[in-house]
Amino acid sequence: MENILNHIGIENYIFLSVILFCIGVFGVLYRRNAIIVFMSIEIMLNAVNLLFVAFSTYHQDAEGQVFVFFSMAVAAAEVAVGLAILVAIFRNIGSIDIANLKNLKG
Amino acid sequence: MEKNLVLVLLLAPFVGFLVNVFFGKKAGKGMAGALGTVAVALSFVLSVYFFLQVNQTAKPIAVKLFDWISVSNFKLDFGILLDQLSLLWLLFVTGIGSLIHLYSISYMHDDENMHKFFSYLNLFVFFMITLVVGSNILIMFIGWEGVGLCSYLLIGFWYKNQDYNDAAKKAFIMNRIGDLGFLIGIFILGSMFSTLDYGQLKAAITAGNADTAKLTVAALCLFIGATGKSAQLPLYTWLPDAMAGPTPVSALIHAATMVTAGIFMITRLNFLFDLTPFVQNIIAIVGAVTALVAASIGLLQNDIKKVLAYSTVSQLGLMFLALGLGAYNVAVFHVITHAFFKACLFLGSGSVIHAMHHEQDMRRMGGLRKIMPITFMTMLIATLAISGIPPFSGFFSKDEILMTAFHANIPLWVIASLASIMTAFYMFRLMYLTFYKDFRGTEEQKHHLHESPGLITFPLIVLAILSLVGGLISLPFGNSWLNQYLAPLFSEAHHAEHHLGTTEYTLMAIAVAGGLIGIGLAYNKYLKGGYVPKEDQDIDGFAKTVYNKYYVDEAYMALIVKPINGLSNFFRETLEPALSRLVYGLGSLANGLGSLGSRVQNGSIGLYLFAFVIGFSAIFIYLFLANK
Amino acid sequence: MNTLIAISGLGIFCLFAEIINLRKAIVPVAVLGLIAILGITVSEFDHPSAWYNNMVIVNNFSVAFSSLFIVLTIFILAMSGDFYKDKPSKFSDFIAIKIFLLAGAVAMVSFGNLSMFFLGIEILSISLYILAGSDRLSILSNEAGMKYFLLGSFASGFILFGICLVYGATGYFDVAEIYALSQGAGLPVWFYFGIAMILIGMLFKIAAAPFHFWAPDVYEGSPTLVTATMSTLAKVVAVATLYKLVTSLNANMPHLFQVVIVAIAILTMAVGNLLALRQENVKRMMAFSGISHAGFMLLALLSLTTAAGTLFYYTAAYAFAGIASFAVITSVTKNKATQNVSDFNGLGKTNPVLAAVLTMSLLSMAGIPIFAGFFAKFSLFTQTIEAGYLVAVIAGVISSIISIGYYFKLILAMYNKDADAETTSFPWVYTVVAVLAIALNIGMGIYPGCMFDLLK
Amino acid sequence: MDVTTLLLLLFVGAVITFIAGDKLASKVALLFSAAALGVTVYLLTTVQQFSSLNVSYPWISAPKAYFALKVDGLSLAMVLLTTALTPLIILSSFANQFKSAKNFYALVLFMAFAMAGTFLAADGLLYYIFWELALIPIYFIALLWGNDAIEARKKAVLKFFIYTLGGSLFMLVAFAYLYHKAGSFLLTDLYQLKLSSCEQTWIFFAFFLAYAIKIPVIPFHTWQAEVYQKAPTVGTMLLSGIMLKMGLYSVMRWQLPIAPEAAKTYMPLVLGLSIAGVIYGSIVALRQKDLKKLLAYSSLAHVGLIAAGCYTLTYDGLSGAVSQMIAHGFVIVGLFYAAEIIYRRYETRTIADMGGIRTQTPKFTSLFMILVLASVALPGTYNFVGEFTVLYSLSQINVWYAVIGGTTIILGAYYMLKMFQNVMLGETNAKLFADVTVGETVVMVVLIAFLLFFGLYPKPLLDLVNPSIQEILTQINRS
Repeated sequence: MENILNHIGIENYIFLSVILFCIGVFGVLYRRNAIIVFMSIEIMLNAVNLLFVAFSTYHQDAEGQVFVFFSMAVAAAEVAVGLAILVAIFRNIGSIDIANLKNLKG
Repeated sequence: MEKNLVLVLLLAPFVGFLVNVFFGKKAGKGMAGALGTVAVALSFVLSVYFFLQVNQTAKPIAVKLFDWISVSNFKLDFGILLDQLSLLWLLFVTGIGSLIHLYSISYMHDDENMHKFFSYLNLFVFFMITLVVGSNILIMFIGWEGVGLCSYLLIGFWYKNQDYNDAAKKAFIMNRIGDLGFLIGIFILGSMFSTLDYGQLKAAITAGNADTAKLTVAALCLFIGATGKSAQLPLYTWLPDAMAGPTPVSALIHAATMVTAGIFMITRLNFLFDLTPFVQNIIAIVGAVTALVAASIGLLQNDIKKVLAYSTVSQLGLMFLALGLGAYNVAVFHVITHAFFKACLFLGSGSVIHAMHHEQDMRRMGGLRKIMPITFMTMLIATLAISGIPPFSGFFSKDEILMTAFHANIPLWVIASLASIMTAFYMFRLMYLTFYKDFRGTEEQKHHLHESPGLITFPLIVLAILSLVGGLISLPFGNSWLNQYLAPLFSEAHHAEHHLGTTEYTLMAIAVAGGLIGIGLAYNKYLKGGYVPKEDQDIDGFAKTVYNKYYVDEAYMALIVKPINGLSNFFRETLEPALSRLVYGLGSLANGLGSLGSRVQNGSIGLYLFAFVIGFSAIFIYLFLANK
Repeated sequence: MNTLIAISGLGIFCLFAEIINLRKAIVPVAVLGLIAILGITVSEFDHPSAWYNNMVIVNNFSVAFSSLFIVLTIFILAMSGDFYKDKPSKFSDFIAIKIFLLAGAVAMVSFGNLSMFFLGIEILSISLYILAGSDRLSILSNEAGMKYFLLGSFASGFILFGICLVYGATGYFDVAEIYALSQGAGLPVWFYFGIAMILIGMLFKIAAAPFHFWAPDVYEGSPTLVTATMSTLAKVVAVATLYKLVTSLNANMPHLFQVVIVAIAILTMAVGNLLALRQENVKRMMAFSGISHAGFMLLALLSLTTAAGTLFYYTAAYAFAGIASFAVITSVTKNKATQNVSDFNGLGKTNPVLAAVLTMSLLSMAGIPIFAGFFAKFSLFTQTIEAGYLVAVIAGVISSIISIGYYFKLILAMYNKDADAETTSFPWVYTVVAVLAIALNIGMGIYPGCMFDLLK
Repeated sequence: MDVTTLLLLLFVGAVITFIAGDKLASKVALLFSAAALGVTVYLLTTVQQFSSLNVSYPWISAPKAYFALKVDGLSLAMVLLTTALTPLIILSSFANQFKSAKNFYALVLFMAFAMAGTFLAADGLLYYIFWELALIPIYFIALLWGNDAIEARKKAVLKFFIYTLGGSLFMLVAFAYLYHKAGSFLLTDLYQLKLSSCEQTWIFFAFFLAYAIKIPVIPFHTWQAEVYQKAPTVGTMLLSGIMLKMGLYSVMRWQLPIAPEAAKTYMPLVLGLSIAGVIYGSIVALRQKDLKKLLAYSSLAHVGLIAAGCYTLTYDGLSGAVSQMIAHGFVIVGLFYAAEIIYRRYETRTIADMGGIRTQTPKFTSLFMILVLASVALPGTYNFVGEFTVLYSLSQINVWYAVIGGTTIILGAYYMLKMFQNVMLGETNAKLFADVTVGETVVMVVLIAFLLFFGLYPKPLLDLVNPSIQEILTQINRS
C-alpha cells in the first residue's frame, strides 16, 4: 500500500521523535517550575506517541495506534495525580519550584 | 608379686602425698611428718630389696604397667625398669630422702603448713623415682618435669615472700628452657629410631648405621636439657636463688638428688653420647668451666647456703667433666659421695640456721663450735670430704675425676684442680667463719643458741658416717665394686682399669696438696688473720664483680628478660591496638564512603534526574558505541 | 486472569463500601476477599492458560508471584485498619488504591503483551504516587510524592520509548512473537535500543544504582505503611517483572548486557550498603537496605534459564522479612514524629516479642541461617558462580559483611539501651502480622525446598 | 538412640528452658545438658560401629542438600567435648544471678546445639548453617550479659560478629563453588572432587579465612581478647572451650581433605602463621594486666600450636591437635572459671588488685595451680599428651618449627606462673576471700580429674579418634 513513509523514510520519524524526546528530557532537567517540568514530560510522552503512529503506519498495523490511546490515557491520569500533589505542595509551602523540595536528603 | 612391689615402691610416696594433701592438716603436724617419712622409708626398704636382688642376679627387672602414648611411628608403654643404674639412684634418693624427711619433722615443726611441706616432699620423691625407674625417655621426662614442679613448689614454699616466689619461678623457667632442649632431643631420637625405650634405643643406636650429624644434634639437645636441670653453664643461675626454699629442700632437691638428674640422663643414654664425641667435648668443657666459675663465685659469698649452692654447681661441673670424658662410672661415683657430704653440709647449715633463727649470713655467726658440737663435727667431716682429703669419700671420687681429666686433657685437669683448691678454700672459710672465733650476731640470737634436737642431729650423724666411708664402694685399687656393678650398662671401652702407677700417685698427691693449700689459705686468712668479710656496701673492685656473681643474672635480665618484656609491651600497647585499628579502619572506611555518598544524595530532584541521564548515557555508550 | 478480575472487583467494592456506609467492614472483607482470591490463584497453578489474544498469560511464574503479592497485600491491608484509623474519610480510598496497586502488580507478572505490561506498571506507579503523597498536610510526604512522581514518570517515558522501539523493530507487542523474532538475526539496532531502554526504566523501578536516588527520599517521606508497601510489594513486583521481561523478550542475552548487569549489581550493592551505614532514620536505612537487596536480586538475571525459583525464593524471603520488620517499625514509630534508630532503644525490654521479630527479620536480611534470607543469598551465589561471575559473588559477600554493620546497629539499640521515652501501646494487629511474616520466613528457611522447586 | 536424639535433646532443652521461666531455667538447662552428656557417653560406650549412626535424609532438592550427620571417632570426641563442658559451664554459673535467666540458659543450650551440629554435619550446607547458628547466641550472650561499659562492649561484640561472619561468608562462597563442581554438598562427594591447583588454592584460602578468624590465627585475632574480656564468663568459656575448636575441627574435616594440594603447597605459610601466633600470644600475655585478657592471649598461643598441628598434615599433628583441642577445652574453661571465682569475691579482673589469696583458700589455690600446670602442659596432664604429639609432628616437618613452637613451654610457664604468683601468692590480702563453695569445687575437680586421668591414660581417647584421623589422612593423600 502506498503511504507517506515511502517518501520520507522511517528513520526521519525516529530522528524527529528522538529530538522531541530529548527536548523533553532537557526541559525536565533544566526547568525548575513544576508545571513546565510536567509539560516537558508530556513532550517526551508525545514524542513517543508520534513514533508509535509512525511505526504503526510503517508496519501497516493498527496496534500501535491503539497503544497511543493507552499511553495518552495513562499520561492524563499521571498528570492528574501530579497536579494534585503539586496543589498540596503549593498549599504547604506556597511555591511550585521543585528546587525547594530538599527536605529529604542524605 | 614383683610387679606389686615395684608399684608400692613407686606409689608409696605418692600415697603419702595424697594422704598429706587431703588429711595432713587434720592429722596434725607430727602425724603428717611421720606419714611422709614412713612412705619414703617404705620405698627405701623396697629399693634395698630390689638392689640386693639385682646385685646378686645382675638381671634388671622390667615391668610394663599399661599402654601409654602412641604416635605415628611408635608406641610407648608406661613401663618400669629397675636395673643397676636406677637402683643405685633409688637407693640414695629414697635413703637420703628418708633421712631428710626425718630431719624435716623437727626442722619444719614451727611452720603452719607443715603437712603441705611433707606432701610436696613426698611428691618430689615420687617424681624422682619416676624419673629414675621409667623404661623410656618420655617417662624420664615426666619425672624430670615433675621434680621441676616440686622444686618450684618447695622453693616458693614460703609464698608470702615474693622474692622467694620469683626464685621459684626462675627455677621453673630456667628448667623449662632445658626441657625444651630435652624434648627436641627426644623428638629427634623418636623420629630416627621409632622408639624411646632404652633397650631398643641402645640396640638401634649401637647398631651403628644412624646419621651421626643427627645424633649429634640430638645429643646436644639432650645435654641442653641436662644443663637446665643440673645447673650448668649457662643455665645455672637458678640454683643459688633456689636456696630461698627451706633448708631440707636445698639438701634433698638442690644438692643430693634432683640436680643429679642430668647426670643420670647422660649416664642412662651413654650409648648415645659415646657416639657423639663432639658433644662429649662440649660436655667436658662446660663441666670444667662451670666448676671453675661456680667455685670462684663461692669464694666470696657470705650467705652460708649460697656458698653451698655454688659449691654444688661446681661439684656438678666436675661430674659433667667426667661424663664428657666418657667416665660415666666415675661421675656416678661422685654423684653418690657428693650426695652424702653435700646433704650433710646442707643439713648442718640448716641446723645452724635453725639455731640462729633463720640468720644465714656468716658474718653474723662465729664461735658455734662449742655450742653445737654435733653439728660442727658432722659438718667438719663433710667439709673434709668435699675438700678431697683422704680418706674421706670425696677424695676418692674427686681424685678419679681429676685422674681421668689428666689422662684426657691437661688443661681440663688444671681447671678442675683449680676448682678443687678453691673448693677447699671456701669450704674451710665457711667452717671458720661459722664455727670459730667469737659470736658476731646479736645478743638475742646468742641467747637462743642451742644444739639442735635429735631428729636433726641423727640424720647428720648418719650422713657424716656415709661421707666418711662412702669412698669404699669404689676404691682405686683393682676392680672396684661400683665399676663391676655398673659394668653391664656401659660399652666395653670403659672397662679399662686404671693401673695405679707413679703418675697416678703423683696426681693423688697433687690433689691432696691442692686441698691442703686451700685449707691453709683459709686458715691463714680467717682463723689466724681473724678476717671477717666486709659488709656489702664496702665490697669493691673485682671482688665486687665476683661477689655479685659476675653480674650474670643482671646480664640475663638485660639481654633476655627485658627485651622480651619490652617486646611484650610493644605488642600490647602498639601492635595490638594497631591491628585492631586496622580492622576498625575498614569499618571507618566503609562509614567514610557512606558519608561521601550521603553528600551526593542531596535531595535535589535535578541531580537525581541528571544521574539518571548520566547512567542511561553510560550504559548506552558502553552497549552500543564503545564496542562497535 | 480470574485473579486480575477478582482483584479489580474487590477494589471497586471497597470504593462502594464507603458509599453504603460499610467502612468498618472494608478491611475484614478485603482481607477475606484476598484470601479467597489467593485460593483462586493457587488453584491455577500448573494450569497455564492464555487470555484475550495472549494479553494475559497465566503460567506458574505468574501464579507463584501473584500469590506472593496477594499474601503481601493481605499483610499490608491488615495493618491498614489500624494505621488509617484517624483518617476515616479517606479510608476506603487508601484500601482501594492498595488493591488496585495489587491488580497492577498481578498484571505486571502475567502480561503477554507489552501494552498489558505498560498498563500494569502505570497502575502500580500511579497508585504509589498517590500513596506516597497521601499524607496531604505533611510537607515530607508531599515532597516524597512529588519526587517519586517526577522521576517515575520520567522513567515511564523511557520505558514507553523502549516499547515503541521494540514495536518498531518487530511490529508486535505480543511478547511471544517478539521472542520468536529475537531468536533470529537481522533485527535493526533499535530493537536493542528499545530493550535497553525498557530495562533501564525497570532498573529505575527497582532502584538500582545509579537510578536509585529517589528511593531513600521517597521511603523516608512517605507514611510508614506506604514505605512498607514500596519496599516489599513494589520492589518485588519490579524485580519479578524485570526478570520476566528479560526472559520473555530476549532469551539470548548478549554478553555485553550481562556485563552491564554485573556492574550495576555490584554498584547497587555497594551504594546501598555503604550509604545505609550512616543513616539514623530507620525508614531511610531500610530504603538503602532495599537498594542493596535489589543489587542481589539483579544477579538472578545472570542465569536466566534457571533462576526463576531462586528469584522467587529470594523475593519472598526478602518481602516477608521486610513485612515483619516494617510491621515492627510501624508499630514502634506510630505515634512518634521521627523514625530514628534511637526510637527503638530498649524495645528488647518493653516489647520483647516485637524486638525478637525485628531481630530475626534483620538477621534474615543479613543472610544468617536458619532464616530464609540465608538460603536466598546462598542459592543466588551458587547460581552466579555457575554462571561464571565469581567477582559479583565476592562483591555480594563483602557487601553482606558491610550490611551487618547497620542491621546490628538497630539490634544493638533494641537490646543494649534503655528506652528514652515512656512506652506506648503496641496494637495487636502489627504483632500478629509481624509474627506471621517472620514465621513464614523461618518456615521457608527450615524447608527451603518447597519454594525452590515451585518454578522448575 | 542416635545422634539426632542428641541434637534434638539440646534443641528441645533450649526451648523448654525458655518456657521454664527464670527461676527454673538454670536447673532445666543443666538437666538437659547432662542428659545430652549421658547420651554421648552411652553412644560412645555401646556402639561398636560408629558409622551405623550416620544419618542422611534428603532435605532440599535444589540446591541439593541433605540433613546428613557423620558420626565417627573424631566428631564424637568433639561432641563429647561439647556435651561434657556444657553442663559444667552451666553448673559453674549457678552462683551468678542473671537477669532474664531463661533467655540466657536457652541461648547457652542453643549454642551447644549448634556447636554439636557443626561437629556432626556431613553436608556442607548443613554444616555452614550450624556454624553460623552458633554465632548468634554467643553474640547475644556477650552483648546482654557481658561486662564493662556498654559502648565498649557493643563495639567489641559487633567487631567479633562482623569479623567472624565475614570470614565465614568466604567459606560460603567456596561451598557454593564446590557445589557447582560436585552437584552436592555431601562430604563424601566433596572429598571425591578433583580440583585444579588454582581452584584448590582459592578454596583453601577461603576456608582459611573463615577458620583463621574463628580459631584465631594471627593476624586475625584482634577480636578475641576484647570479646573474651567483655563476655560473661559463661560466654568466654563457651567461646574458648568449645567454639574455637569448631574452627580447628573444620580444618581437619573440611579444609584439608577438600584442598589437600593447596594445603601442601602453602604449608610453610600457614604453619608459619600458626607458630607465629604461639610466640605472639605468649609474649603479649606476659604483660597483660587483665586476668581474662591474659588467659585470652594464652589461648591464642595454645590454639596457634593446635592449628600448626593440623596443618602439618601428619598423623601425629592431627592426632595431637585433637588431644590438645580437648585438653585445652577443659583447661581453659577451668582457668576462666578460676578467674570468675576470684571475680565473684573481689569484683576485679585486674591482676594488680589481687594477690595474697592463697592463705585464705588453700583448696582453691591447689585447684587453680593444677589448672595452671595443665595449661603449661606438665607431663601427667592431658595437655602434655597433645602438646608433645603436636610438637613431635612439627619436628618431623622441620626441627626448627618444633623449636620455635616449643618456646611455648618456656614462655607459657613464664606468663602463667607469673600470673599465678601475682594473683594468688604474696602477703595475705586484706580483703576477705571466702573459701570456694561446694559447687565451685565440684566443677573444678571434675575438669581436673578429666585432665589428669587422660593425661596418664590417653589411650581410650586416642583409640577413639585415630581411625578417623587415619581416614582423613587417606583423603588428604589421595592423588
